[in-house]
Amino acid sequence: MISEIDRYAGLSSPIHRWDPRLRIVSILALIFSVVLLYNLTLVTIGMIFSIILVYLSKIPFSFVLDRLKLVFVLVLPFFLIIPFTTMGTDTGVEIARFYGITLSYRGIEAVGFAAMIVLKALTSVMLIFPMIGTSRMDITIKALEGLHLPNKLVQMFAFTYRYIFVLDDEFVRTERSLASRGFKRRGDLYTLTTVSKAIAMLFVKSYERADRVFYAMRSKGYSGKVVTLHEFDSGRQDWINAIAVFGFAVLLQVAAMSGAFSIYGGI
Amino acid sequence: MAAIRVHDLNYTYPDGTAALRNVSFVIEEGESVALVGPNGAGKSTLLLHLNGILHSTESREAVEILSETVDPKKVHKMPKKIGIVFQNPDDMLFMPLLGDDVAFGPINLGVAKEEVKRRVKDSLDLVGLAGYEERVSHHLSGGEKKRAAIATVLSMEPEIIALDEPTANLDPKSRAELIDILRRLKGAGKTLIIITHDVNAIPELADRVIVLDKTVVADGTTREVFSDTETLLAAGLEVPTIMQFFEVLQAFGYPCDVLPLSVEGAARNLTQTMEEGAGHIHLHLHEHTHREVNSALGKYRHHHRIAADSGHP
Amino acid sequence: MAAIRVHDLNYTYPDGTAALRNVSFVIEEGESVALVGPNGAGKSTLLLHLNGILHSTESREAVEILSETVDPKKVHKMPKKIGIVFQNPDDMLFMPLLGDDVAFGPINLGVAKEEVKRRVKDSLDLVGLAGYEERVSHHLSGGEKKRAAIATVLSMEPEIIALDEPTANLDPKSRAELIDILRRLKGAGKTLIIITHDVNAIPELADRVIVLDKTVVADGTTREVFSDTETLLAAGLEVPTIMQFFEVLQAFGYPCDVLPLSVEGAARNLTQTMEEGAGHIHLHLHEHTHREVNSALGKYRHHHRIAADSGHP
Amino acid sequence: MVHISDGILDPLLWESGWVITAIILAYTLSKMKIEDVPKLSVITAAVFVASLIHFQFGPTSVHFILNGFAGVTLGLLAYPCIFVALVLQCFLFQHGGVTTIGINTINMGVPALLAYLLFKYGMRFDLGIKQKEILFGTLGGGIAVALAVLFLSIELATTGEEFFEVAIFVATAHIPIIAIEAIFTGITAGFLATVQPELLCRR
Ligand SMILES: Nc1ncnc2c1ncn2[C@@H]1O[C@H](COP(=O)(O)OP(=O)(O)OP(=O)(O)O)[C@@H](O)[C@H]1O
Ligand SMILES: Nc1ncnc2c1ncn2[C@@H]1O[C@H](COP(=O)(O)OP(=O)(O)OP(=O)(O)O)[C@@H](O)[C@H]1O
Ligand SMILES: [Mg+2]
Ligand SMILES: [Mg+2]
Repeated sequence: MISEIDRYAGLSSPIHRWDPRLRIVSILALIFSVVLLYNLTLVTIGMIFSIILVYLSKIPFSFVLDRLKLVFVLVLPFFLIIPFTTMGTDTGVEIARFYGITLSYRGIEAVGFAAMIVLKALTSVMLIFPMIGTSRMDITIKALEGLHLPNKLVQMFAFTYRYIFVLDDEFVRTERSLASRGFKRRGDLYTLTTVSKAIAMLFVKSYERADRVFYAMRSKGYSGKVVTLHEFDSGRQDWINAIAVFGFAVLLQVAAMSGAFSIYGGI
Repeated sequence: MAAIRVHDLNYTYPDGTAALRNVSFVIEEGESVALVGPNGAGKSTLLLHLNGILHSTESREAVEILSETVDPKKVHKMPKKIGIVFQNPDDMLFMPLLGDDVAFGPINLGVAKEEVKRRVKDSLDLVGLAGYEERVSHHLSGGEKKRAAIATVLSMEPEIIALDEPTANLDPKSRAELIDILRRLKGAGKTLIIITHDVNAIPELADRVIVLDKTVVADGTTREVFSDTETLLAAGLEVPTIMQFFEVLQAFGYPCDVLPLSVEGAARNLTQTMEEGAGHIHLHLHEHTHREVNSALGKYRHHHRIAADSGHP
Repeated sequence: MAAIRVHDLNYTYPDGTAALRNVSFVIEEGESVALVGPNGAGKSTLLLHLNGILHSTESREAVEILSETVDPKKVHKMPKKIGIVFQNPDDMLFMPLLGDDVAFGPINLGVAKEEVKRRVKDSLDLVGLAGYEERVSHHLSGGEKKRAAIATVLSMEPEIIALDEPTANLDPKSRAELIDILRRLKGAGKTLIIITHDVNAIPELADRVIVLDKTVVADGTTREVFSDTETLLAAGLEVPTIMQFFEVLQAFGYPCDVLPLSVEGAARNLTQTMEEGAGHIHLHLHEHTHREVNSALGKYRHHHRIAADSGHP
Repeated sequence: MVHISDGILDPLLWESGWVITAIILAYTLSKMKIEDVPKLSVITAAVFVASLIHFQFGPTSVHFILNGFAGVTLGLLAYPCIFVALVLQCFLFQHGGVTTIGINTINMGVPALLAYLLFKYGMRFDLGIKQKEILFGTLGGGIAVALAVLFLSIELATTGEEFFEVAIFVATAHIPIIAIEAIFTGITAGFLATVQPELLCRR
């Protein structure tokens, strides 16, 4: 079962009340801004700002941390590998050498660099929660339409999102039927063949379902454009929020360019 | 005016399966018709022809809805006239929120915003889902999804409503509620065409039955069609349980020419027979009773003797 | 020996839906049991506990199959004991050819090749699909798919077979054939547990009925459970049509304590009553008949009066 | 693993990733008919769901990538589908990064398009064997993942010398996945050829 990013969309907070269109644009700007930074101090400041945003959104930190675990696992290798590896040995202390790979320690600079990468990855993912997690996914997708993304693309987001859950259920049922007929996943070719066929069948069924869905849409008057009743309106508070967050994103860039907060030159 | 006129409709799927052959019938406005037939008889295929989703060059002008030939290029203009409820509600609920799904049809028809809102509310009320506008459809129960799918069609306020197996997979109570909804629509003057395998529901739902088995093999009032047991059995169908039982009663000497189809009909039938027969009915065993009972039972050979069930301790 | 023993089973879905609460029952070997309940009652959820696919830490030892506690880590070892037929046959058919699908279970169980072939043939024969080995399962008709799904379970030759709504979406003939298959399995000594909304099929299929509505609300012989109308109605269920009708007959003065459940049962009930009553039965209108008939009809309030159907011209 | 997280790549790389993806998206979307939207969406959802399946093969746990499969079944339209799937994966599951969606789409989508071309033209050869779908499915599936990994490794390696070892590590770690995807795509292509041939893209 797929767990949902918008589990806490029903809460009430300043972030929840913020017009989704402005919220998405502003926080997206912040994400890009943080990722563009190459300065540990600024990245840390960005991270603190993000934590504040998550706090304001009232989304439980336990939920956010749970989701961050995966990101952490993915970027951790960089943290471990970067400080110890290099092509030459001129910048670090050689520790070991095996299979032609040199393990060397390059000192505090490299640790700082690795930490910065990890922090950036975590910050940008953390910002997804106040950005997307504070309104129901369908409203978010409608907001994309409000932001004038191509209609075809917005519709694909909407339908894909809807059918992910339907098909996930379907696959769970297939897996159960496999298990109840004595199938157990092992690391062998038979398992791969069987799972492949089950997935292929999922595709065949999806394909036919798509036909029926399209028939249903057509018979409800669909002629190429999905329109809904939902309306967005942005008031003064929405713009104030947007200016605050967007402004902060710009400020980070200005600070980076001015060279302030620079601890070690090159990086 | 004829609501639906199908004349010599043929359809073969691209893979060569001949699904419909020379299908012809006319349904008048305000009629409610049950469409029955074995699995694979082409019932769902026929339904998809009614608004032009499926069509073939060989049967270009075969379908007329409200006296106008169905044009496959104008499927999206049809919902004002005919609304189709598909068998699987998951295929019909494709929007994020139930309210959007119900609003989808009217918005496409260009209905004004306030009116759309009214219709959404009314349709959901009618199917017993008042206040479900903000629900996410993939979290509804089976019975709720089924009713939601009907609401998405009702909101377009079509003259004709066609439903594909509306009672399948429902528990008896939800089934009864759904039958109730359909009866209310019928009462409101809608033309209904209902595909179903549920013969016991037909007397409650339809005045007329069309039996399809690639082509139309029987067409008449509910009573007429259910009297023609041979055709029904040949098409793999059955008559309602009560009717089967009254054939048994006849073998015991119950005097009736026309068999009732439902429990209510049976109660009225008994009362009338008694009133005509001086207040009482006499059932008895005679020489041929046993043979006749067995022949009545054997007719619906689908059924089998159950040793344990005679209702006697 | 008990085939299935469920003791104080509780289950809550990860999203917080409490599906089962304190479910307990015992099914002996060779019994055939119908499991009924409204939509969302947890029937399918219960089924998935029987071989350990679903399980929860709070109910670690709640399910015993053939006197052995079900271990969720050994789901793949269970099919020898219990085979589960899912509601939707599409979930069970995922190989290109039907023969592969039917062979899938036995192969996983490590059955020898020749024996697998024999079992595939036998299972397909039993469900009336002899010679379908080389057919593409995906292209079968609805009724055929349903039978194919049963064959895929039969080939594992389990002691216990559990089926989720086996008659849904079938035409009356296929439904009768399926009931026949199930009766044959029952005859062969298999323990059956059948989820169904089809109350008219229950008397033919099951000796015993368990009513589930998150917890077990009734459990007894088919007759006992169907006699407790209040519990049934509270759970959104119904009694078989014939039984409803015999209550009406009682109001007309038909003497019987125990109501029959099926047409065959009714025929035998009539014969016996007559034999006991000197060859005839006398039905009559009396002072209270009208009220009693209406009360009998009203009991199953799901149903509604149909003006057109009295069976009189 | 084939998704790159935020903050690793050189900004120039992911910025140009967005530009190139925007161009290919614009082109492929223009080739897409509005009627195709429901069908493509449902298949995208299926790719999405299938790619969540974790699979233990030998000592490694991997999940399907399916870009070759998308190419073989969807043709040119695999590109927007992969884009949509990656965006949803990022926002729903935090797989991959936000800023890197553009370049990740290139890494997955361009090999998908190549797999499609390989399959399409491959099927035109008369090789005198029965199930050509299996052969070209296997090739397409394997090559698509291999290319995706190659792109990824090159990007990592050119970002900075710090990443050179990481790139080698990533590339090696993906070798079993390439094999698995190849087998998977071959089997499914053969399956579809018998069960639903119109799902294979030969246009
Ligand atoms: N997309 C399709 N391609 C090819 N053949 C099809 C397709 N859809 C249906 N058929 C075939 O056409 C015939 C009629 O199918 P249809 O779905 O109309 O039957 P039905 O009467 O609705 O049956 P059921 O009661 O099982 O729903 C069947 O033989 C079926 O296998
Ligand atoms: N995967 C799931 N996650 C969360 N809730 C679920 C899930 N599956 C079922 N449920 C809920 O658990 C309850 C029991 O569901 P179940 O499918 O067992 O009912 P059922 O008795 O089989 O109903 P039906 O007659 O409609 O098939 C329902 O309220 C249902 O919504
Ligand atoms: Mg049908
Ligand atoms: Mg169920």
